[in-house]
Amino acid sequence: MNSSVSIKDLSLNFGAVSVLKDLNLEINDGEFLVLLGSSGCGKSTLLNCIAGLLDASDGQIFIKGKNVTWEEPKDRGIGMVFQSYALYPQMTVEKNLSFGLQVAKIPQPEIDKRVARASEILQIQPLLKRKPAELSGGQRQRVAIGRALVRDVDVFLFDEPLSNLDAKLRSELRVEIKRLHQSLKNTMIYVTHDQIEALTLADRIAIMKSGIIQQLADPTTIYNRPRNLFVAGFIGSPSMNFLRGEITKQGEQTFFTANGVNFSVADYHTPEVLQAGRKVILGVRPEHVKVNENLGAEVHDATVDIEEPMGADNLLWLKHAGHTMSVRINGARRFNPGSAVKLGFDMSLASIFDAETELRL
Amino acid sequence: MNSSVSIKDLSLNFGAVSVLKDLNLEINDGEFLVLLGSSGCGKSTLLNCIAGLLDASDGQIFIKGKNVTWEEPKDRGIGMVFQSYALYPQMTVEKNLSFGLQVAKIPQPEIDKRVARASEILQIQPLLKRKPAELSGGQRQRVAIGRALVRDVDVFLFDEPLSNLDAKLRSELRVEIKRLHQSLKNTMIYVTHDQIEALTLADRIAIMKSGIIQQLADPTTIYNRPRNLFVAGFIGSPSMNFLRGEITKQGEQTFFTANGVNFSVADYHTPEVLQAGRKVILGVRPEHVKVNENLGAEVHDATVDIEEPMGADNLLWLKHAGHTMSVRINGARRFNPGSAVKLGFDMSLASIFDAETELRL
Amino acid sequence: ADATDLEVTHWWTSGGEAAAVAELAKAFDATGNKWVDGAIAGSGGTARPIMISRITGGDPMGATQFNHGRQAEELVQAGLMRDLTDVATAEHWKDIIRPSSLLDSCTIDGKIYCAPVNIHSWQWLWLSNAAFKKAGVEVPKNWDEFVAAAPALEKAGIVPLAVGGQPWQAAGAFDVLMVAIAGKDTFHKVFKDKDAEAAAGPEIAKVFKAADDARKMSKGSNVQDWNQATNLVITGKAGGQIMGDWAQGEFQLAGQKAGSDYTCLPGLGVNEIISTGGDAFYFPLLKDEAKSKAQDVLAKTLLDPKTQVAFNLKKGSLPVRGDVDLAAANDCMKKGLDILAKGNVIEGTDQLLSADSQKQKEDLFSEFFANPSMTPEAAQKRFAEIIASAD
Amino acid sequence: MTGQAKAGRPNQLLRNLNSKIASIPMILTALVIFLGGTVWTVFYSFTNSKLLPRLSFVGFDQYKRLWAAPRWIVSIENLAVYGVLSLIFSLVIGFVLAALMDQKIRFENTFRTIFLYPFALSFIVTGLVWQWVLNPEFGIQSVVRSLGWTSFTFDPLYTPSIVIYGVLIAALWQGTGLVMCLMLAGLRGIDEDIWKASRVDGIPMWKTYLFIVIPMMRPVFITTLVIIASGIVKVYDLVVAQTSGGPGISSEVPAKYVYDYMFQAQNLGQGFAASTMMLVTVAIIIVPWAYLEFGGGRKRA
Amino acid sequence: MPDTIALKNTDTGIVTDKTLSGPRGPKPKRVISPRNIMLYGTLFVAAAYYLLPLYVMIVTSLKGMPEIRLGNIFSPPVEITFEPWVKAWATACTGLNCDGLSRGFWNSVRITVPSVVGSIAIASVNGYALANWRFKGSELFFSILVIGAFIPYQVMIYPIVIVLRELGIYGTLTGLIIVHSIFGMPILTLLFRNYFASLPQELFKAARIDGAGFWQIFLKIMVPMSLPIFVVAMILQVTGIWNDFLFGVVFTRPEYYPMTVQLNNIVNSVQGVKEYNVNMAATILTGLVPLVVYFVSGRLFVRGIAAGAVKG
Ligand SMILES: Nc1ncnc2c1ncn2[C@@H]1O[C@H](COP(=O)(O)OP(=O)(O)OP(=O)(O)O)[C@@H](O)[C@H]1O
Ligand SMILES: Nc1ncnc2c1ncn2[C@@H]1O[C@H](COP(=O)(O)OP(=O)(O)OP(=O)(O)O)[C@@H](O)[C@H]1O
Ligand SMILES: [Mg+2]
Ligand SMILES: [Mg+2]
Repeated sequence: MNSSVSIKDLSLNFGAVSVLKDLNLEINDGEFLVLLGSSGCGKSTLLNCIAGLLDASDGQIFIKGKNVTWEEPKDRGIGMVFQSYALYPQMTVEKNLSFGLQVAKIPQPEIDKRVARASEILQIQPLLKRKPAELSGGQRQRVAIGRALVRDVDVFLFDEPLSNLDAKLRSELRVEIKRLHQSLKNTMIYVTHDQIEALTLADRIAIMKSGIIQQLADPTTIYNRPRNLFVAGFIGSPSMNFLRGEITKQGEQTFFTANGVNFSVADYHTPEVLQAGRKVILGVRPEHVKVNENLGAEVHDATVDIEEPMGADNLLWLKHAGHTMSVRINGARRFNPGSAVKLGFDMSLASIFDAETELRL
Repeated sequence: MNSSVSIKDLSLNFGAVSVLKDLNLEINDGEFLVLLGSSGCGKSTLLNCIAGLLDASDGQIFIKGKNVTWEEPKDRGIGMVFQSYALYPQMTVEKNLSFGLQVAKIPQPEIDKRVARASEILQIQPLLKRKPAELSGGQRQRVAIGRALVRDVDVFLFDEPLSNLDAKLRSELRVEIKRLHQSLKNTMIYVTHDQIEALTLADRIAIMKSGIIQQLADPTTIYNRPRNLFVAGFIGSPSMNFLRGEITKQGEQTFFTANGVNFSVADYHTPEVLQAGRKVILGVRPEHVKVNENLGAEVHDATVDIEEPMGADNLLWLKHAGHTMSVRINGARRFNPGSAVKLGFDMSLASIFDAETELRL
Repeated sequence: ADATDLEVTHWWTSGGEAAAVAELAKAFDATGNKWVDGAIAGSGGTARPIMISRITGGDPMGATQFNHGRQAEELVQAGLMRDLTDVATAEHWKDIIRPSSLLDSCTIDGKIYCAPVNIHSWQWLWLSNAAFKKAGVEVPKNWDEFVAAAPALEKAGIVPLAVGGQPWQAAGAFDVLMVAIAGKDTFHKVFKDKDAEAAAGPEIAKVFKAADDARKMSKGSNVQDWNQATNLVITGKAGGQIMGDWAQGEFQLAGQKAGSDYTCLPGLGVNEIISTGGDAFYFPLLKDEAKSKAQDVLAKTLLDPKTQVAFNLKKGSLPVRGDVDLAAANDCMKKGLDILAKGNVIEGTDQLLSADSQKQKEDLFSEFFANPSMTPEAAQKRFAEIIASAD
Repeated sequence: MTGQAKAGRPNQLLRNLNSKIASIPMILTALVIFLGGTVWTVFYSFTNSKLLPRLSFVGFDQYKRLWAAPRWIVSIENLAVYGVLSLIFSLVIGFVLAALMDQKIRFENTFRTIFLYPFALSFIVTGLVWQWVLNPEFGIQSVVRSLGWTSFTFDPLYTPSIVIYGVLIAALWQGTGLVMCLMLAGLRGIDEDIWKASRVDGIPMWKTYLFIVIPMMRPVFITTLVIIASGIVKVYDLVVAQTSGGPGISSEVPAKYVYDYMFQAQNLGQGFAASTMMLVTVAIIIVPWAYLEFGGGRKRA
Repeated sequence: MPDTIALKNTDTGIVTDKTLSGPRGPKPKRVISPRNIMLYGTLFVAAAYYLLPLYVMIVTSLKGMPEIRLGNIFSPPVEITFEPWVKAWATACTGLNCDGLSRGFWNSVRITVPSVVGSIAIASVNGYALANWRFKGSELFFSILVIGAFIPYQVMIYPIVIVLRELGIYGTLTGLIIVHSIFGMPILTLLFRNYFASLPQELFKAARIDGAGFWQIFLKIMVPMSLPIFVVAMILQVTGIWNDFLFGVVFTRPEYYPMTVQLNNIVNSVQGVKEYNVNMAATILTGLVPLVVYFVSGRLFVRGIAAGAVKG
């Protein structure tokens, strides 16, 4: 696959504040790339640089092989969808869709064709004569996507398009965007801080922190093999459980020891890197902790601190050897706070990080 | 248990608009009651009536057995926490906590004691000298809770206290509120439109729609035995799958038939109410649909439309007999869009609603 | 000739003044041109800045009123004003204008830049006969008698001396007192030679004493404009007013007769000397040929004997030419003409002092008249300072 | 690679060209009129220009004379008294009215219009009207006297020591409506929840205003302050129309001094010196403020 | 449809048999409570203070001169006469011109309309450029401009006379319009800048991606969204320019003198006694246009102020 958007050594400063630092990123043709990171990490800034709405301080941006670093936004072959929809409030939906095309002096029949196509894809034909104020949030966002659609561009940029919608609508539109990508096969760059969106939509996820990409990989890898402690903690809800301890050897067996409790790490996917004496952090996802059932060889004692039933799932907060540990179990299984339970860990799915570099071992 | 807050025939109109209609509600001492409903259904209005911030148009409100319908908010023995925190921005955290007490002319040693206790419980001692602008969202909300705490009241009212926080903080503070309730054992009334919050926090949930309580029950009941179609659709994410059809009898067996496909309803928990010919709606939660595994007796064919991996879970959108159906499976099990699968339904956990009254049968 | 519109700006807007201007306009229109009236109300203080801005801003009017004296000096020096020497020579202004100091004020570097239209004298005390009758005292014949009669007037609820709030009224009244009490020579020493020592001297101290009396007598005037003050005299609410001869127009307009209804005392009845300030018209330099010609016509018209008579009768001032017949003039005007003929004249302070010094003087006297706690001595000290730095 | 990018970098002057072109009127106004005019004024304040500006320098003579002139001192004192009082009263009255209007009252529109309409009138009109109302012969004083209280005296415009308060009454009449509007807008911008929180806490209304709401309205107060302050420095028409600076010189203000000396006294140099002093005053007030608002603000944000 | 009656019985728990005694429904509110007396009392007193001068003006303008001289200014007219109004409008004299305010009215219209349009056009574009298209130095020029708002007009007259003279437009209507635009610029630019900055930035970004340029975004996107602030600007400028006296008299020639100059002339041309009734009528007539503008669009004014001035 050839690259559709390619960013080379991009830096951006606001005055003395450096927001993006020597950032490199290659996005393949037709790929759905999600930029994920907490608030203020520079996601929007990066997207705005790609769109040409911010001038890079240094570095280059190529779209479809063309250096567009100094091009105007309209000449970059991009369409953009914003969190606040950014529909022109005084124009009808139809006018919103066609405004950019009219500015570009595209002949009217062509405009009509494109508007018709976009509104069909997004099923907004009945809304064409309305103004944005007369639309619901979901409809507005659909129109906003339509406005990017009619531009007939190679690359779509989304800046948290679903953040302003309520949970229900969000999950509905998420599916629609996914479907849209499957049918259009355009390159899409999608900014969010919602990990569910990232995991469900992305071909690849770029996790950012303070303007630096921490890991760039497909969702499964990110979830199961986080490159460092930050990524591991950022992805997954509730967060991965972290235990600080060290590697010990007792005879042949290697253990992870924390607060005097030993955990066998024989099942860890790369046990060979675990030298004794190394200070490490063990990370276990809540769904990889077993309670009372399928416990495996090693069993630990714990008490239930809090129970959070969430319908399909049930979340337990357990007290175990001085830690609090979250565990996700089936929603049908219920425990009372204070009851004693047995724990088992699925060490083959756990992650172990160096305590110093915080990189995964 | 005696009732802590009791609302009788409460009505409230804004001019000609009737927001609450003859509402009755008994809240037990020490209970955590969540008011859940979509935006604009009257949750905040109800809470404000209880707090005395709005004058009821009709009806009565009792708190701790005392008729407080005409009392001032401060005399009702309530504390309230707001979505926007509503901290006094020019005062330090300490001052925010103590201002109300000072105005009430409570002696300084007592004030100090209460502030110390509240800030210990909420772990905001290090923040006492800061101003709200210097706090993060989560810290602000903690201070807001503290302000209710120092009032030493019987009933806490929360109006979407976590809506302004990001997902991660939200789940953290949720646990803290739960813990707070477990240790204080006060009566708490909590407004939200986030069902996860409702399910995890509540002793009982009151689901509201247009000013009317649709169902008042504990979370498990609400989730598994929704009283009507609205409640069923409102709770659960993704939503319950609904199939519109009718009850048919073929010989001895009773079926639910939709689009010409028969589903056996022998396992339904009250099969006796299902008379043939009745128009009904079948509701099945995504996690109660089985794919390829544990299928049970009845097997249907379907194709995968979209896959949404969410880490721990994997969400499939299947096309099946003209419907789209969402299914939740383990995150480790992956399917490619377009692949054919086999479906089974766990009818014992399904809900069937009358198509006309929309009530559960 | 072709009719040319000529815009003339002035600040003559009170009743008598407006009637007088109408005469000028009528005369000018009779020459086939058209007088476009640009009256700006609110005395010279308001109007002059506007006129000057327009001249310096490059959008000059056809002609404009100034008090003759030094107000337009710099405009002339900057080459913005039209040289009228040719008209003046052709019309023999040198021979007919009397007193000659009027034309001297228009002359800068030997060229004539303005056309004087009237002589205004400041040195008049106007008395309401009715007021004195009401107070039961004789109508005074001089300042001292007037001061003596003040308590009686006050007792009858009459303000003895009407002084309006505009600063120039207070300053003018002082100058009048100075001529009357200290005499012509002291007046010249102070204002012409700018002799600060004289200004601080005992002669002037007497004047300040008198001004102090005037101040006390003026308490309760509570009016702003000079003609409102005059009106107080006309209606008998005030005993008298120190004001220039233009006040006469107001009496006339009110239908009052000199002698029977009101009494005028030139030089306050003490020292029958009058000043010869007045108004003059200046003509900004225009590019338009036709307008320049019309300016010449206007200048000529203004000094035309017929115009002079008609205008000055209405205005209550004296004509600038000695060769006109003023049979229609009333008592007071005749008194003025007499004094003029005797040559008991001085120059007006406008001619002697720069506008700047005048303004400082106005500030001083308006404060003095409004603020009873300011002693005459303190005021005299400041007066001397102003004279010392005057130009 | 980087070099190539640099080469492709378009001329910085041409970037944003339309914006620059559109801003030409503003730039010209700022530079030529405000900056140029100011510099020109300061420059000529060191000359003895009379009717026309001319370049004959006299050093600080004009300033010496200015500060020796009783009228200038009175003007400055008046401005200080008028300025401080009108700031305080505008803010207090404006805020109180806005707070009253914010109580969900009936006839809000009517009251607002009543309070605001004087703002539509010019200072000239305001001055005239209040001159009439305050005239002792037929205004308030005479009316009260005719009611039987014959010793009643209320003639601020004819009493030098209090004339500036007479001007103040008129100025407040004209300007507080706008302040009220600004304050009302600010009050409406306060989060509803703050009010609820303070009611739940049992904080009395006036304490809520004093300790919570007013501190929250800082930005509104600053905007209002700028608007009022810029009006105060410029006060001229009102005084001219109402008192002409009288009685005597007791209600003179600096702007009038400038005007009178520049145009009536034909002493531009003196007028320019007075202008310069006014500009310096403005700078002393405004520069620290601008620094706090803009300079410090960046860091805060 | 859910059945409400059924809900009450089954779901909301058993209603305890407490009799519905004690307070019920809305708390009774006394109309004459101390709070209301204070509130409306203060408001009415304030309203009286604000209305008094208007009342005096109207009443006096309807009286004849003799009545004014005798009675006090607050007593209602015994005999209503419209003579003063007619005189103020049509026949009052200034110097030789006896056509009252009528001539000034049309001049005011001729001055106000283009000046308002011009100053708002310039200031709105400036505000837009400052909010959305900043360039190096734009904030500096803006700061100078804002500080300029504090400079007394008198200080600037002379420099402006010189500038206009050099441009050769002194005394023309164009010159006056420019002067009004200059002095309206600081406060209007501030208002517009704040307002445009408060509009969502994303809208502007979306338009740029759509390929709209500086002017297209301004005219097609921004302006249609900005009614409240344009109303505020319009009100401020109409009142400011209509009420202006100084510029109208200094920078124009008499044939363009606005109504305020005529008003000044009428009020200051005292013929014997002051004709208070004519003066009052003239005053009201002069203030009528801005007053009408206020009464018509006062509500938008408050909204616009909230949008443009308060958000800093
Ligand atoms: N115009 C600006 N001037 C100065 N700093 C800015 C500016 N815009 C953004 N920043 C800073 O740059 C950083 C990155 O901002 P950016 O908007 O890209 O974050 P983000 O990742 O999109 O966050 P969010 O999820 O909240 O949208 C932030 O720390 C922000 O404070
Ligand atoms: N002051 C008011 N005047 C008129 N109608 C109002 C007022 N306050 C609320 N409403 C209406 O009452 C209804 C209920 O409002 P309420 O704020 O209680 O909803 P809510 O359930 O809290 O919604 P949300 O989740 O958005 O906070 C809404 O339809 C709203 O429009
Ligand atoms: Mg962002
Ligand atoms: Mg709410």
